[in-house]
Amino acid sequence: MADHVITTNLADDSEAARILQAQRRRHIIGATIRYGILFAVGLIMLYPLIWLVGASFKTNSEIFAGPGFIPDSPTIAGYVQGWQTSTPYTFGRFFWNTFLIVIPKIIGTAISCTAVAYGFARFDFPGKKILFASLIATLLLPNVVTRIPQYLLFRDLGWLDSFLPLWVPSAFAGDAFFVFMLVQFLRAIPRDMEEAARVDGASTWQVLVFIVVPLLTPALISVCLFQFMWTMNDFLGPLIYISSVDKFPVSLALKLSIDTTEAFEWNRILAMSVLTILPALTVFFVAQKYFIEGISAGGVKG
Amino acid sequence: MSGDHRFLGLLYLSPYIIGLLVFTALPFLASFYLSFTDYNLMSTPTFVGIANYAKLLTADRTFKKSLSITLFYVFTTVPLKLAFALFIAVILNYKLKFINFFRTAFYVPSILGGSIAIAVMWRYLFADVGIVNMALQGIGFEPVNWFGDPTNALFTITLLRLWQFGSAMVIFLAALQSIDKSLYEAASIDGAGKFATFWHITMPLITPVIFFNLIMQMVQAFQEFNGPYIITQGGPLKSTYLLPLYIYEAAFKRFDMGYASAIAWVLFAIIMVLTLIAFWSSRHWVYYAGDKRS
Amino acid sequence: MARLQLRNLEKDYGGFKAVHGINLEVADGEFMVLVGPSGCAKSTTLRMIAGLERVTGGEIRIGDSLVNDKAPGERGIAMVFQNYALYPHMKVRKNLSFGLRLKRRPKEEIEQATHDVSNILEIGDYLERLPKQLSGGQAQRVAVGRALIKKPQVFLFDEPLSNLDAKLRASMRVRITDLHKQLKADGLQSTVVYVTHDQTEAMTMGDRICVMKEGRIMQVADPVKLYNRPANAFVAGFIGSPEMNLIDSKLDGRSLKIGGKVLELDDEMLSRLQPRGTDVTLGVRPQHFAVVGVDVANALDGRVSHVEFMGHEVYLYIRVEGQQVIAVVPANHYDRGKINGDAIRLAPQAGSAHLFDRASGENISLSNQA
Amino acid sequence: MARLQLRNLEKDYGGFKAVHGINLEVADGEFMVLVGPSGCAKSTTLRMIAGLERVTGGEIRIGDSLVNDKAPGERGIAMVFQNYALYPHMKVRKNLSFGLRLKRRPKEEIEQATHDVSNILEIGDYLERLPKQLSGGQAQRVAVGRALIKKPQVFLFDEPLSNLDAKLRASMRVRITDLHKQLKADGLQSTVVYVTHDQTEAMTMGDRICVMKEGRIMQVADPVKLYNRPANAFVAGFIGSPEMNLIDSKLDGRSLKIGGKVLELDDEMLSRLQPRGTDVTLGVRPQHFAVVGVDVANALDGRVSHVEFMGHEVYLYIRVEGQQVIAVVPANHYDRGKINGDAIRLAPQAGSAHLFDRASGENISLSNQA
Amino acid sequence: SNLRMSWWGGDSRHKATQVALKACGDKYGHTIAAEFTGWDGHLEKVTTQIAGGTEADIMQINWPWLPLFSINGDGFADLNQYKDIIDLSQWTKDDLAAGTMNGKLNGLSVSTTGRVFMFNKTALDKAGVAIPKTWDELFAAAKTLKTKVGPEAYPMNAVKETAVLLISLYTTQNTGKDLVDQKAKKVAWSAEELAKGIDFYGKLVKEGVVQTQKSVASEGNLNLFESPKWADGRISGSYEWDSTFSKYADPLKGQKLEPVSILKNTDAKTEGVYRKPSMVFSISKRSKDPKAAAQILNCLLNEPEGINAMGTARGLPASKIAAKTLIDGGKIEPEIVAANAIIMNGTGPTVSPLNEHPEVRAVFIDTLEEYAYGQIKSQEAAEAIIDGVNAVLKKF
Ligand SMILES: Nc1ncnc2c1ncn2[C@@H]1O[C@H](COP(=O)(O)OP(=O)(O)OP(=O)(O)O)[C@@H](O)[C@H]1O
Ligand SMILES: Nc1ncnc2c1ncn2[C@@H]1O[C@H](COP(=O)(O)OP(=O)(O)OP(=O)(O)O)[C@@H](O)[C@H]1O
Ligand SMILES: [Mg+2]
Ligand SMILES: [Mg+2]
Repeated sequence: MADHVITTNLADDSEAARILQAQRRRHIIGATIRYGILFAVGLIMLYPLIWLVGASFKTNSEIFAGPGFIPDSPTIAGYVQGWQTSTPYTFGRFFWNTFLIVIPKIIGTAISCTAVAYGFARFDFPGKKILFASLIATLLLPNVVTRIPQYLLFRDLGWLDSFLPLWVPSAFAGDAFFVFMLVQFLRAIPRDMEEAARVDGASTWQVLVFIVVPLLTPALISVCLFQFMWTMNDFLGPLIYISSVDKFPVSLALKLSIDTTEAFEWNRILAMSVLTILPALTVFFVAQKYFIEGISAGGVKG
Repeated sequence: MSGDHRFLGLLYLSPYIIGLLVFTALPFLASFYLSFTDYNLMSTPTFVGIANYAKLLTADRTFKKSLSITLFYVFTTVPLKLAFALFIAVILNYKLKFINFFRTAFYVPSILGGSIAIAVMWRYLFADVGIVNMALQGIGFEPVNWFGDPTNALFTITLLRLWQFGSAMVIFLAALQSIDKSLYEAASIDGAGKFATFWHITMPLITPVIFFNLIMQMVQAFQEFNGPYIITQGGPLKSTYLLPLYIYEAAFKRFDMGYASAIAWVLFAIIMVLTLIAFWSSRHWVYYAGDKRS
Repeated sequence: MARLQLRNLEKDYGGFKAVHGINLEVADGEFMVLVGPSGCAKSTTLRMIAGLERVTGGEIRIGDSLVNDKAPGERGIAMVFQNYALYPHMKVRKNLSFGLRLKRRPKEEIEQATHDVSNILEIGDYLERLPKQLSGGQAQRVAVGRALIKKPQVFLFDEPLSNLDAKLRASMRVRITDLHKQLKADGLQSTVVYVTHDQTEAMTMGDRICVMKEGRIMQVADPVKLYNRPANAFVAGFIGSPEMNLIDSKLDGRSLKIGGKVLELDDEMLSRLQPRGTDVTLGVRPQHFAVVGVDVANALDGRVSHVEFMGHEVYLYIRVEGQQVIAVVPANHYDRGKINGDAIRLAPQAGSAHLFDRASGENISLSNQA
Repeated sequence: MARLQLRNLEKDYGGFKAVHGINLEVADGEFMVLVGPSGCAKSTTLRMIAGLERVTGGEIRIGDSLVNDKAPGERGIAMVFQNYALYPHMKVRKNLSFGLRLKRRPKEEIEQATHDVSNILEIGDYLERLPKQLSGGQAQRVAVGRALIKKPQVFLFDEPLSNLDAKLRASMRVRITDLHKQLKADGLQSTVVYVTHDQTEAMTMGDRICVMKEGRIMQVADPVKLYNRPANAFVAGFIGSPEMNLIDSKLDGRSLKIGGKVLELDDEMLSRLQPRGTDVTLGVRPQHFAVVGVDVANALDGRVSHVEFMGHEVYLYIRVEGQQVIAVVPANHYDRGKINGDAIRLAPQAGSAHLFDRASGENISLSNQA
Repeated sequence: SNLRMSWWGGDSRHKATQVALKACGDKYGHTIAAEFTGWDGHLEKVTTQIAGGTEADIMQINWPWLPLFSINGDGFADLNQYKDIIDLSQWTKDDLAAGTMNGKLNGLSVSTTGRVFMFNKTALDKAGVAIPKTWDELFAAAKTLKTKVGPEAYPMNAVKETAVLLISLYTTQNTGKDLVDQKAKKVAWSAEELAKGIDFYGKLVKEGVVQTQKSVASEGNLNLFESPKWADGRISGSYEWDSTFSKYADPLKGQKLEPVSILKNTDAKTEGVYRKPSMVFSISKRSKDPKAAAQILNCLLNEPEGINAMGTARGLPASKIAAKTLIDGGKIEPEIVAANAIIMNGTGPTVSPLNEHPEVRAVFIDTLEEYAYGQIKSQEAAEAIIDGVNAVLKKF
């Protein structure tokens, strides 16, 4: 072996060692600053959540007595009373109703938005630009003013006091945001796999089901999560379209007893808020890997 | 796919097209029509031509004030939020331990954002004896009158939005991670420091997502409703009276749906124009990598 | 029957004409390589055959049936993509059998086929892996397997080796041609259209090579003929490494003027020459230059500008009358350090030079041999 | 002074030791190529020199000053990246001048420098283009220009040609070495460290070549020596194309046993042999096999399994005693169709064979020449 | 037949009303679907339903909404048509008038409510302050509190609506007139009169009787009953709806809250009590079976099944028989009875529902806020309010 043994001189060696040490120190300081910022910001971010959970175990009078989140005398009264509700139904019923809305809505959204995004991203056809523009335009108009006309529409369809108005439009790719998002994702995915499947004998529909959907899974998880959270939180829609209490979803049930001219029990409301957020949080924690990767993978490449 | 029939794509769009025709187009056009009417919700709308718009643009002082507040809000909140989201994303882009924890922590507020409990809590955080003021006093500042002072109140709403920077951050993070590391290395060999690298390399390369986030955040900010509605009720002195709140009150407090529609369409036009300007200007500042095939 | 025919095939990308009515016939069992510089529409042509790109003019026939309007899956073709395009969410086994499963073949048949193919390609050990767990070469074989399992009438390959490193590329090259021969020997249909821009692949793999340029076919021939008797300057320059020296010259009766130099044409050359005009291009492969002493007449003087040592041979970059010329000489004949900048004298080997018409690029020194 | 010295340089990637204390000295103005298989730490070494990777042990000196702790921008180096790493959002002009602008040099100076560099590299026409509007070769030249404009003491290249197609690679190779010579002639500092895994580049470009393997240096020598006198089996196999045939054999006094065959060693070989044990590897370059008739003694019998036509030469893949052997023979001697599957007899050329100790890999047939 | 009834409210109201509906439904053989929500969004819901013609048969309507939905009296069924079913004699003429729009009885007052003063007796006692009976005593109480307890002690609370009503009260006391002159469709007060009222509010602030708007707002727009300052007695008095008495009493925890008759000065022309139906029950004009709805309405308000089930979920009932039944049955806390008595016995001009028209309120509150923030003088404020209110009134 051809070696180049250069006799190393000791002074140089110690100089190099000193430099190494200094580098290590700088490295540690930099890391400390970064972690410091992150933890501080992280705490600020999470504080409200922590407070919310803590406060839901407080008594009513304590909730507004100080900014801390540890209850002096913890109570689960909020949960017990909240669960019972003032209606003939327990909160469980309202959760059930929510799922009756959320499940078809999510499924419908996932299916329709995927198909539509596929259509936009992978095909050329006359009128594509205009249709895409209409998609964006629907994002821009404040929906306060379309509420009444929409109500009249659903009245004429005979859908009032049913869950239909709450999920059917979404099942027809009514949530432009998701379509837009999925189109962006699809644009970032190379088409070769789909072409390979076409050559393998798949119809475009089979390509969508067997190839595109699996590839889109992370993005679809994000879509479902968003839709899930938004639907859980949506209050005005159910308020207007649902009249019968037995059909209330949780978002509405949460506000059921808040009459601003009357005292109401915050710990009960907070307790139920916690329960309401819980499914979304659970889903998020379980799916967070896919969720964030999903967004990352698709990125928004121009 | 390119080998297929010209109209096959429309087949996949059919859910959207049906939905558009059945559920979206009618209410959309109806509201446009209503903006030319006098409609109090009880009686049938009567056509009044451009009267609503005329009044709106000439005689309505509240509209002017609300519009200027809205513009101010949008033009402060959006850049702040984008900057903050970007800042944190840049930090998270370093190889870090607990990265999942941080990403989750920073993302959680975006999930909770819609909950009323949060709005209620916000009122509490920024109260005169709230935790924010306590913290300020703790580090030697005067407490701030957040909700009572017209110059501050809007800021609390801005902060509520900033707090929900997570979704924008995640998108930035994705973009940052897709930047070719060798560009940073090339820059460091060219003698660029951290700041120069960020300014000359990172920023230009993520302009597409800055642009995307800009549009999305702008659209959202222009439609900000919950914050002022729940937290400040538009006050004090209408300093948080954003246009969506005004539209809402015109429609459901004053039962002037025609007028509300007119405001909404003016707002629509403004967002549209700004979006178009953004799209147009993007040619000059957004760098698209652009793929070769169509 | 798995003959493939392209008749006046055209492709118009909304205004931009990528393929200008090409005609090509690939015989049953033939290994046809499409080669040409980037952007010459190799992929476009292949994708039209596959049905991935709409045909805007002409016909494609596979085994005599017109397939212009058939879906890709119904054409009896299989395709291997440049980056393999394996389905990332399916294990190798599923990747292989996807096509058969789509056709709802019986389970046993699918298993048998998977087994057979993985035996042939020696990928049996990876059947339960995901594509991302494969190395480049393994992934490449799976991609071939996915095509093979369908027993297609025509195989299409789009630069399947270009993502591999040089060593692997060399060994995969051998594997694919061996596989083709083996299939043929087994009596299986195996008409192949193979796209590459690498002329080494083209030369070593193809039964015939179709050289394309800007959406047109320049020559279709077997490798030896293509190498020895290029139809035009383009093909001559494209095939061979280092590329053929193309030297601007003037034809003047029996002699060739190159700058100030004059080269007498020998009888052999004159016998095959069919001159069109005086502006011609002399084509001599680098390997066909001999370095000669001053005593040899009819040679070109130049100056070495650059030398590349390649182990067993040396590339000499020489400036002759303002034009760059390359000569390849055995390494043991030359002393690297010395020659750089030196004067040198080159003589084209008899019988191996070509003359091309400058305007059309056509080889005007072929005719008599045809 | 732009000598570059690495002393006991180490790199530890949190537990995984990528570089095991290497020592290397690159003289002022020298063109040093680092070559080796993927993962052998070529890039890591280069990046430590550049300051992009923290040094975890040992020293780096550029022009005698210790630079371990200096920022990349302060080391007086310039680097050309594998994918060029051109700033995609800046026009070529800005790409070139970015470093100077950061240093707030006067406008005229920047313009002059840009002008000079674009003249040298002939990229003046593209100054107003974005990188994505450049072809591979153009982009490559811009990347070099960006390095050049800084007048660095040391140039670093990390596989700058690997993204180019074969033709372009060949011409860029020439361009870069010419440029290096020109700069040297102009009296400019131009010490170069050039990383590649392509042995053709290594052979043709380097004044000296440093062959690496798994974070260690295997041999540092000039190309001719490396090719003709590889220090070990690794270097022998790595350098040369197609690679040297390494045939397992047993040394038995004056003869070599290969499977059932026996090969007598000639005197020349015996004179340089310094045997260590009986397990040896016979190394013969494909070009150094002669195809001989049955009458020739001392040759190996085999069967051709595959033939590749390469234009002026043919690669024969031959199975000899269960081992794969490649021989390269001139194309005009062989008829392609016939030979496949045929028996063949190969004789190593006298004086060109090597013997390596099987255990250590060391070349045991060099010693007397040293 | 099948009917629907909609209302908003809190838990106790939801429970009580459902029981009452069941009882009354059983009695008349109707089934009544209950549609109830919290306060938030209820107006939108009803509005949307009315715009869509899908409102419930029986609706709980906020009194100020009457002119919004039915300025001509044709927004709801005219209950006069069902006087053989509903015993209208249980209501006072005032109550019926309050529910009448354009001569049509659009809603039946469910309960009468009004603003009363309430003081935290415990807190005032501690400072040695007697419960004020006049404005002057209120000012004096403020002075004493400041010295005895500290600068953070206030004997009264006035923000937003409460401030408006305090000013209205003072001005009504001075002029003997309500803000709205319903006949003339304009403001009854002159600018000077209103300005005086506003100055009075200014004085309340300046002398530390009430907190500044700015400092109230800084607390985060909390309701008074959520405020720690109220709970611990630093704010020891307010001017609130009598029906909400318990809500303010509850957080005090052992301290005694006392309803107090209207404060006034000796030269007041009237007590100026602000009295109104808290809410009305209306029947949809589109009801398929308005007679059945009327039966249920009468049952809820006038018949023992409804009365006993409903209890005081909507305050002390306006229906005489209901009030009597409950008081006799001891179902009402004495403080609420006392507070209500103050309202019922007080004197004052009839209050127009237009006082609480959202736009009228908005103009008043917004302009007052500008005054409170020192942006305009009281005279300007008064003029602005009068102009603004007149502009709204013109539409009716
Ligand atoms: N979808 C398209 N729309 C418009 N032009 C296209 C499209 N696809 C390809 N082209 C153009 O058609 C020509 C042929 O492209 P093609 O991809 O077939 O070339 P290629 O020979 O495969 O090149 P490469 O070796 O780079 O793969 C090119 O000029 C290309 O720019
Ligand atoms: N950041 C890192 N962390 C851990 N290991 C690393 C890192 N970077 C490189 N390595 C490892 O160090 C070794 C040397 O890598 P390096 O990139 O220097 O090889 P190379 O010779 O440049 O290979 P190639 O020819 O593929 O570019 C490899 O085994 C690699 O896996
Ligand atoms: Mg191609
Ligand atoms: Mg490398």
